[in-house]
Amino acid sequence: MMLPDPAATGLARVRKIEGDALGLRTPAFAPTEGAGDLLEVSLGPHHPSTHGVFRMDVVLDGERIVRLKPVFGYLHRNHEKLGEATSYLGSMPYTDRLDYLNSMTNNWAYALAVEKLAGIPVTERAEYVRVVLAELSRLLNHTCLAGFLMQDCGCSGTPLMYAFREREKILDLFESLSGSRMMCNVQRFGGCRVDPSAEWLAATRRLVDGYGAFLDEFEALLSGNEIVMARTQGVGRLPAALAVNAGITGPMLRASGVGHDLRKVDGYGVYPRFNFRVPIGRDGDVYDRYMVRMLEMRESIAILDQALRDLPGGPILDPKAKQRGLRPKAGEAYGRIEGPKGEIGFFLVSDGTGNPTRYRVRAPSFVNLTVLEDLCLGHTVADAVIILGSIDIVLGEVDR
Amino acid sequence: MTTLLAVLALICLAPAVAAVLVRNLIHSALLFVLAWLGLAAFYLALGAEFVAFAQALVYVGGVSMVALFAVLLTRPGRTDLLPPPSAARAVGGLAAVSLVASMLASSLFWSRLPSMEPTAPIPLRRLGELLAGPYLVAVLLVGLILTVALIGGLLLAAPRRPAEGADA
Amino acid sequence: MILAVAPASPADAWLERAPLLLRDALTGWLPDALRPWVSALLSIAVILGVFGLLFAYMTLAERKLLGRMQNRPGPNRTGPFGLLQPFADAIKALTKEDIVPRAADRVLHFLAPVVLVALSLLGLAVIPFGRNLVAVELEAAVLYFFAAGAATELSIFMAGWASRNKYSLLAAMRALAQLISYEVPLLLSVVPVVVVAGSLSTTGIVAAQGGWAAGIWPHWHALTPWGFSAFAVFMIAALAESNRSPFDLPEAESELIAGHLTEYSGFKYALFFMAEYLGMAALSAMAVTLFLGGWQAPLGLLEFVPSYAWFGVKLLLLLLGFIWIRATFPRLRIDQLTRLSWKFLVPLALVNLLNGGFWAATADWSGPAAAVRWLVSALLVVVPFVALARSLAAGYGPRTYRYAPS
Amino acid sequence: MLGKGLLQGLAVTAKNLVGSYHDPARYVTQEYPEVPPKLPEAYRNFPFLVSETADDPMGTLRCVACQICEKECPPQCIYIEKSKDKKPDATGKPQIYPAVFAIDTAVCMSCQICVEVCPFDAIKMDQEFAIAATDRFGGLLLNREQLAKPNAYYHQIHPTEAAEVDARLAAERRAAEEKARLAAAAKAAPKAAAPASAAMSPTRTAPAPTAAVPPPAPPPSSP
Amino acid sequence: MSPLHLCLALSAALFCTGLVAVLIRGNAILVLLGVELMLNAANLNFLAFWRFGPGGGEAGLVFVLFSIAVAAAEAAVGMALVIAVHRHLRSIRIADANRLKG
Repeated sequence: MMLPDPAATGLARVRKIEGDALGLRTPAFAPTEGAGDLLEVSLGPHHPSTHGVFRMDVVLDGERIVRLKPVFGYLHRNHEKLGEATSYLGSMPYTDRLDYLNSMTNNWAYALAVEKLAGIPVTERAEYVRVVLAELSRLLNHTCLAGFLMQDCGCSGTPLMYAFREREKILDLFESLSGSRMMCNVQRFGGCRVDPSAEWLAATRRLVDGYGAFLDEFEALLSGNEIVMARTQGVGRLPAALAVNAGITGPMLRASGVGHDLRKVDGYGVYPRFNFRVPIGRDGDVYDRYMVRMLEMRESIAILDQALRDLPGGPILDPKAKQRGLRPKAGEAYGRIEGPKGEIGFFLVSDGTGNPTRYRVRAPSFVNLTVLEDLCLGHTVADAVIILGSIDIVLGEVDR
Repeated sequence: MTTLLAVLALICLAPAVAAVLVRNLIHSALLFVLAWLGLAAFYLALGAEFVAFAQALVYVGGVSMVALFAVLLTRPGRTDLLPPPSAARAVGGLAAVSLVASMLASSLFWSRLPSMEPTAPIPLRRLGELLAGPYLVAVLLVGLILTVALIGGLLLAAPRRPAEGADA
Repeated sequence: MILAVAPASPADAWLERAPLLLRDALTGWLPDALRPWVSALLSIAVILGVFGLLFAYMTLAERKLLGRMQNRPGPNRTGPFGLLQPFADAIKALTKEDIVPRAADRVLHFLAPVVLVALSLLGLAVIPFGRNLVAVELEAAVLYFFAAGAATELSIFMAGWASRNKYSLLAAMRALAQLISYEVPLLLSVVPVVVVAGSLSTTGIVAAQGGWAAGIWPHWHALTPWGFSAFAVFMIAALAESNRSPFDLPEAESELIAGHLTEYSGFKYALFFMAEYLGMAALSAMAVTLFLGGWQAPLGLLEFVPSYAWFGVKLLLLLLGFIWIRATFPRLRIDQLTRLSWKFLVPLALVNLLNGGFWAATADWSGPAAAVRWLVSALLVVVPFVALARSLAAGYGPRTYRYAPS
Repeated sequence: MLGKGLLQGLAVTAKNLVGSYHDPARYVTQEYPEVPPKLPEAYRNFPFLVSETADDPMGTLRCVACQICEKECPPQCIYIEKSKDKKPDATGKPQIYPAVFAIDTAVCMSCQICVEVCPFDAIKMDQEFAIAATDRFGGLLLNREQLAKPNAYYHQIHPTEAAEVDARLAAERRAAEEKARLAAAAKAAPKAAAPASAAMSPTRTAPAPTAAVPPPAPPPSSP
Repeated sequence: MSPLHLCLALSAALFCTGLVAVLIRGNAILVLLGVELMLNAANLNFLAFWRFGPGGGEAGLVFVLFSIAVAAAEAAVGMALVIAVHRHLRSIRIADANRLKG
């Protein structure tokens, strides 16, 4: 087990955690015997490194974290209840606002759930376009994450600005396709709302061709930087067993050494037709989480290459596919895809009316956040900030 | 000369007295810093340039930092107010101090110190020659003491490693 | 001050003597008793003016360069190229409401920035900005400089503690730990210079760096192996002492939300800002004096450029280095910060002390022996550097990654 | 190791510093008020109502107050009241028109679902993004006078899409005229060509029975 | 009052102030700082006699330097002791540390 070594952290294990039958959680720590008094600090909700209105209630012994309580819900918007009161089509734009960096994948996961529920087939071209959009979204998300993480590490904005420079290019593509940079609202049941033009595809091709060079430069700036390595290696280790048991998904799970990727496991859409690899980490620390995402972006570029090459013609949306006033027959469906942050899934129960009776989102940010305390205990405040950064949360999705 | 020295003496003495009287530990430590700085200025006025700078460097840059660090480590986040000394302690202490003070004052008052002309300040080079020559052994010994003190301080202040894997 | 009267020497050039001539013109009509006082006041005014302006434009240069390095223009709205931005900032800082938390220690909260600025300025008094341009000539000038700078972190501590804010308190602790750790290598890196130059006075140290080996290689300390190592240690420690990235832990924006500055606003905040830049400038000026030959020109050919201009160029280059580093590196953690000092910089500086001693003892080696001297000195730098860097980086390193079997 | 990574990083920032002076890819700031952004044709912000002419926007609104958008709007920011009377629409057919049509842009989330569901191409997405109001409620609640923009404006901001829409509408109009002409020719005497929509309830509370029946889905717009 | 007298008077006053800190304030840190002040008072005496004494007092100046160095060492060890004692007894009152055995 890769628990932080108590001797190394200067703290002693005091108790096992209630209801932790497998003994996987990081035990709570007691401060060093006779150390100074504990200091309780509230990091957030207004804190530059909590990525939104999130609060970490930490108890410190010096700078070491003895207890950490994540407090969230400041951005709760009733998303799931709204979904039950809104028509199937009407919920689509709301999904944009879950993980607002990745509206493309949110749309897709929701569309997938509804398509499963109502048995709507998806056109071939739309499947490819969905892959293109999802992988662009993955590039966007991982690039931003790396920038934010380095900002949390104390960079004075440089990696963040480079990341945003590239992000802008992807957002420009999204905007010229869907009309909106972030709230794309592009998927429909059975396909996509809009059909990418030849110019758009050429622009995307240019972006994809240039992205490798950007990643090379970005990695030259950071990946080999001794300070980055010192700050991130060995910090916030997530053991594979705990990751699996806590339901962690996405790059965070893969950084812990578990090769689980829904694009391979479920093979949804047309992913089985593409040739790509799934990078996995070994230590599950912040550096691994960062590097796994960097490597994933390289694979995304490969997928985009193939998808743009093989993109078939044909309709983007089946004109017979019903959008408005959709009334799937009673039943339930769970649609999930490998979002940039992990498994994003929508669980829908229909009773035959125009609205779902149950609408539930499996938000990867939220589930991945649950191990925050285990990752942070025994580390310092500075570490907690980058651990949170490496989990990659978007509060819109956590609080819903 | 005497006027300048007298002013500096006041600048030095007033914070020292205040440092002993205030209840706030941090204030007290900072007032001590002020007193030491005043003393450094006093040395400067006496013509002991090198000693004055050494005094400022060591006391302001070193001792005060260590003291403040100790204050923070031992009472972080509190208001750092000290309880007033107990009456018995205060009476006893004051008695002892006034005894010493009166002895010092009387010896000072009745002593027949010749008022000599100030000697010329030593050039820095001469001081270096002294330290590297007749006092070399002493310099090395001081270096040894400092090293030992550093290591000893580290050993004393370093947290003891908790027993490995002590589940309780 | 008496100028050398050797005809056609660079010291005689009109531009070179301009500051002194100006001073004499301004103070010449005064009675002799007053003249030193007025000329002292004049030099204070000049230092305040020049460094005040330097501070103002450093903030602009930093924002501009950071911007350029980040593919954006930086401030460009106030005046041409944003050149009036510092004044706009000053007006804004002056007119902003000054907020003091109710629980704060009002006296210390007020004193901290004032003391900090005052202390940051003190060090500048002994820097020789050009030939014969030093405000105060002291025998123990180097010691004075560090004694004056020793209390800067004390005021950061005062600020952090007096704010009665938990973030600020953490910042205060960090500032103390940082100071205790970095004062040592900073001073240790200066000792070999003092040993080799045989002087504690800044003018003496600059004078010792005059001349050129073989006519082209300046005798600057940074251009010798031991001197380069000392220069590097000094600059790293100077980064830490002036709380600059990557050692800006007390005001860590992403962790402690500006730390000791959390509860400061308006003019007091501007004072802190000013002190940071002045401290940076003072330490850089000291580095120029100790290692980069002070006001000496790099080549004999270039001596027609006045000495203070050379000093300014070197100072600005070092300050640009500060900005460049800030644009590039993330921040260290507090334990890594102290470890870097105690396990890397201090041993390196100690070995370098030996190196400096060796260099001073072998000053008369010439011919092939000089090559041996350089080689030994270089080895005394490279070998400890590699060994210490390796031990410091033990446990860290680039990794290779696997791919999941599909 | 040994500081190589640090030097590499310094090289990258230096490259960008130099590049920002000669390489447009490394100097990406658009100075907004001076350099207005180039909006793609697909760009959408808030909806507006299309009127046929600029002279009489209220008289030539395409909207027939069918209330489909009001019902489908996810955040429910559209408020419509039907007129009691009818006015001839572009084809000359008498139609109900919106007596009140208001959109609360403080609530609108620019999803363009209203545009997708409108069977009459009466509501489209605007591109005006520099919007400001001095009060939070009244100033952001746009009434039909504020919402109405002429078709020419629509052509200006979404040329491709507008051309398609016009072609479609023209085709429909021709078909309608053809039909009317045939009907007129068939039975010239009785003038009973009243549209079925006349039966619709004029009050807002009772939902129109026909509204539940989905009209033919509009063809997907493409950029 | 001659400068020498002034110096000696200041020295005596500082010494007494330090003594007050040591004897009356029960706080270990203040006690240490008080001791430092007393050392300073002694240094001042050395310097006074070097400057205004009967010549040849270079030893006084040198001794002050040593005294400052040793005072620094004393402070470091003293504060380390204070921290160690606090860790053990959760108190930095001198009166609480009255046992030889932990």
